[in-house]
Amino acid sequence: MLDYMIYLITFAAGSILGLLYSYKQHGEPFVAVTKFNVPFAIVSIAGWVLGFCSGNVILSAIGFLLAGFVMGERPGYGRKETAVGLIIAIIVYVLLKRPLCMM
Amino acid sequence: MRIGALWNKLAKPKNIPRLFAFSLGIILIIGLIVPLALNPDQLYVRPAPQEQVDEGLAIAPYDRGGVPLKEPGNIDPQYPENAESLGMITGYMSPLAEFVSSISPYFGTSIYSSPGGLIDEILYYTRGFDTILESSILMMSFIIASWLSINYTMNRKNDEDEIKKDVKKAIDDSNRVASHVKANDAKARAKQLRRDN
Amino acid sequence: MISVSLFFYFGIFLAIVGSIATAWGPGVSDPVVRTFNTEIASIGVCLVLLCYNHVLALLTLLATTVIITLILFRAIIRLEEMGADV
Amino acid sequence: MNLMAEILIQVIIAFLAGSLLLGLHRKVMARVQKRPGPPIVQQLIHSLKFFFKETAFPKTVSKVFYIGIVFILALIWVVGVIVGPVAKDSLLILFGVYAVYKIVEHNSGSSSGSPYGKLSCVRAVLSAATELPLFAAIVFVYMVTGTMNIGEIITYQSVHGPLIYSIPLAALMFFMLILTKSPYSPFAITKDKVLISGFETEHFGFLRGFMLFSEAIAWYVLLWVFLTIFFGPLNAVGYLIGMIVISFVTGFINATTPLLSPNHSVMTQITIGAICFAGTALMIFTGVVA
Amino acid sequence: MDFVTLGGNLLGTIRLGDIVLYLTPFSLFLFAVLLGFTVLIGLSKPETQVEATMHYLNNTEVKVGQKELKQRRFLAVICGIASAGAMITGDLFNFTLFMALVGILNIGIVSAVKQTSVLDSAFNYGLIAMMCSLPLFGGAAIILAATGTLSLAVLSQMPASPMVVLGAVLMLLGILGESGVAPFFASKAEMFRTAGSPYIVIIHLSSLFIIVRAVEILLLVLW
Amino acid sequence: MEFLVSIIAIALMVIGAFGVIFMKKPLDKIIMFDIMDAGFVLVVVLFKYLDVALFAALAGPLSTLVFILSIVKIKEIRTDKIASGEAND
Amino acid sequence: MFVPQAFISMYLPAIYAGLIVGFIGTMAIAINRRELHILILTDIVGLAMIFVVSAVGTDLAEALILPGLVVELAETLAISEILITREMRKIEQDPRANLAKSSSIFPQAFSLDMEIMTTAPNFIALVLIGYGIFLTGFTGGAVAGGGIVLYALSKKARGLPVLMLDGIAGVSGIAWCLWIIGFLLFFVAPQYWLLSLFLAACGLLLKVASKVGLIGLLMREDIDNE
Repeated sequence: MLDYMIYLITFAAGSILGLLYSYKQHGEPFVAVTKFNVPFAIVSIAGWVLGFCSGNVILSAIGFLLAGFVMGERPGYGRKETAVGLIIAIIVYVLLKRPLCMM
Repeated sequence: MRIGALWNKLAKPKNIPRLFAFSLGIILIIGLIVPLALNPDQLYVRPAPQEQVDEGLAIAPYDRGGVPLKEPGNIDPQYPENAESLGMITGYMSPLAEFVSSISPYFGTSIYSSPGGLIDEILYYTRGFDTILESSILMMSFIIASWLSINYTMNRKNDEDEIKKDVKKAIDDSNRVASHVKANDAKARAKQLRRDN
Repeated sequence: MISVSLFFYFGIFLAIVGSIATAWGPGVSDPVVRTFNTEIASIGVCLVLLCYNHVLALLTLLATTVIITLILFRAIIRLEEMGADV
Repeated sequence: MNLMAEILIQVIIAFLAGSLLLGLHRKVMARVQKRPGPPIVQQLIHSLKFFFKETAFPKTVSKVFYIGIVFILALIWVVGVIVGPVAKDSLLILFGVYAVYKIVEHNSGSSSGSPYGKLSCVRAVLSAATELPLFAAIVFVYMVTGTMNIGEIITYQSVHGPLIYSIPLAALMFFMLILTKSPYSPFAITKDKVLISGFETEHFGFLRGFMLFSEAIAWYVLLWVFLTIFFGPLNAVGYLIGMIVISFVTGFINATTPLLSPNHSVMTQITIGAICFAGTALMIFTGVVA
Repeated sequence: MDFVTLGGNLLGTIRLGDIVLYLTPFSLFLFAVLLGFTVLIGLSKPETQVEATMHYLNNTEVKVGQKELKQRRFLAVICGIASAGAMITGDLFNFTLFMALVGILNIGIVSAVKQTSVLDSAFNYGLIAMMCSLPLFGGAAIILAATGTLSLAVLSQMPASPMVVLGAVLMLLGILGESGVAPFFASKAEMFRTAGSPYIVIIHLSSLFIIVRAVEILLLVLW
Repeated sequence: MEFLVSIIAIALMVIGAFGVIFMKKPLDKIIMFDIMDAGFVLVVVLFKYLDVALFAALAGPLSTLVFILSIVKIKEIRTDKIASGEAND
Repeated sequence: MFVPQAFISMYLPAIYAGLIVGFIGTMAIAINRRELHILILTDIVGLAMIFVVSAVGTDLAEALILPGLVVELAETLAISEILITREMRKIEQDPRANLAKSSSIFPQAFSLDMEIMTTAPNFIALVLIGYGIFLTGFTGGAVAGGGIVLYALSKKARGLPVLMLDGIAGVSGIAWCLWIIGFLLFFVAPQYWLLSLFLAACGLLLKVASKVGLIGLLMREDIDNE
């Protein structure tokens, strides 16, 4: 169970960091952002893929930290990036799992 | 009727005992159609009614055999291994009870229920914990009732007539005190006057 | 020999009659009458206990019936005296 | 791994996961109502934040209970974690834990002396009715599986398939309980906004922190028990998906339904419980359930 | 079913003649919680209850005499001990007696208050508690007649007959009434609208725990 | 002999019971209650429990006393109420 | 040992009678609106309980009835007292609406000259108390308590004797302790069973009798002459 606790802690820490960071960046009142932020999307994809598919506690923990960082941004930011990251991670997970099952 | 109105009726405390009584009555009536029969394999079995009286035994309906203080009587508890001196009380009779049993054969109940005897065995020994609870129930409800009556329902300090009487007495008292004070005043003044002169 | 079952069934009869009288008898809107009618049922129960040879229970029932009646009458009197409508 | 470490880890997991799920719940409700809503991590930050706030004690409180009850609340759900995820012991003990939780809800309302807390306390008594569907659900689980031990229920399910297929109405009853315990639920009469925050109104500072802490654990444990006894042996991902789905569903229901008046809420739960009870009993005795 | 499937391993027994108290993890948990609460009740002071005044903005304090609070504390502590006992008892009739004791104490705790709505509810609850003697004792007696025993350890090994089911249903109704859950909730809820929260909590605590324990007992009897 | 006494006892109890139910005046009811009690004592004697009969015989007057006291008091309260004009019946 | 045939054949009529009496009582409660009447009718429900319990027809059944009776008595006392309190509180909070001219919150004295009140009670009370002491236990307590009630009723003194009540409460508390000690002694040291038997029996007698006697003191306020 220890690994799950580590994942949860890193994810929460990442979210908090992301929140702090995005408040520092954007001080204005709520706006629904339509722009797609590419660097954050890359971070998100990297995070979710690492988190789901690495199979290593430390790598997964880092992955969840990154994923949490994007997902935890203040409302209106980081939604699309998270969605893209999550979808790609699931696809990668399924692709990786299939051969494993066959073996 | 709309179900909401029905639910609102259930929220009034006054209707609850009646609702409870109604549902209890329904279950009791359902009980009439359930096949009921006494299981003959019971604990603490007693002989058929009037059998012992007709035999003319001195301690009529409660004779379960056994010699006082020597041989345990014939009773049948759930866990005999938990009761070491089982049946000894069944055979025991206090001196007073011995005396009564020697003068008349018709006082079996009283003889047997004076300390010792079958029912005492059950009440104090094999099922003693029940009796603790029952006497506590009695004690608690008497505590409640007597507390209420001493402090409220019988408390004459709240009674109007009594208060009126008290007020009257208090007025009288204060009048008397006032007159005393006045008299003392007059006396003191007289003394003062005398000294001045 | 006396017939135990005669008194047994009579006791049951008396208990049922007494309870019906308590519930719907004539003049039961007066609490005093209602309390009186419970006595009939309790005599019926006494007979049944006698037939079962529960003699000590019978003694206790006799004593408690008197005391319960006393308590109920006390409540009735106090409430009437107060003029409370319950 | 030794037992103490296991308990500690499970409690931390329960707290973090519960907080995040509650945050998700809040977010879902906000999105349904076309609001942006706070970030998901907000619930967790809140609970942590309260531990560092200044604590004030109202003048009217009954000191021992006012403070003690909060610790009892936290303790009782830690026991819940121990009995549930850690030891997989008897379901009846979890039932007892839930009963104590109701008591705590009641007493933290009344021990503050505030009129709002008092009202919440009275409503907590009313809502003791939610115990009954829970009891019925547990009894049906017992009737089908023949055991009260959570571990044995899991093994039963791994052989016979998840219980949700055989006694769906019992699962519905249990789900009602979860719905009742979720924030802003139509049945959450103790936390009606008429009563400010219900029984928590007068609890400030670290006391409120403990309350939020145990609420998160409670949410986690309830979801865990529901998933475990009705959905059979699951792995971590299964639990994760299940919990997120249930949080979504309850959030959606809560966002779209109004709060019921206290006695209607109680009677609705009882009525649904009774219908489910009768239905499941019928299913069992007519042999639909093997 | 026996104790082990329901409450966990049997940790020990206390033998008092025919009445044997059983300790399982389940009953011990309930017992310990009740005793803990009882200790807290004995130690704690009551809160000052504040009530909002109708039509005005100020609050009024509900005053309760010191003597009355002492009485309440006494009854509450006894109630805690009684319900703790009900958690570990292993005898059907003994359990019903514990319930009767808890019922009368619940009424007693609120009997001296001034609010008439509270007294009204206490009286109505008292009526139910009195009627409960029929389903509780009667149900136990019917089970006794059908099986010939009152000990839960023996009862749990016996198959259920329709008569036992009738007795169990009667007992269930008695338990529902005595502990005031729905649909009989209204009789008890109003009783909590008074000051003295430490003493009042035991009313709720005892009734909830008795339900929890009753579930176990009914399962033992029926299966 | 025993059969005869049984019949007498039952007759007394029946008369007493229906008397208590159907008599109008409270004092008549008390008398009828005593008749019923007498029948009951007879049954107890028939069952040969003399000590119980002794107690039943003592409890009879006791309850009669309670009845009389309360009925007199209630009557007084009711007449008072009618005299002061607040009760119409 | 098995239950005799007589009891087995008596079981069905007895339990049916119990169910019917209970049904009548509960239905009467269900259709009645006035609370005092419901209180009186619960007595009938209690009688039904005695039927059902006694139908088992063993010594155990009798041992279960005995305390059940006392419990009924106790609950009736407490609940009637609460009813009176409630009505008094109602009047107290709104005197104009409820209290009419000829009514009074507190019991008033009334004049009644009964020969029997001066002569009979002392004798009957003496016999009852003596017999109760001989019986001991629950039954003895109830019997002796009846005697004390009668004695207290016949005394001509008004005003609640709080000191005496306190004394009685103290006596019954001590008696309860005696009973507990006796009970524990039975299990801890069975060789002293005679001592513990007497402790238990006499403790219970004192307890029940003193508590029941208290009713007499309360009653004296209500139905007694000046």
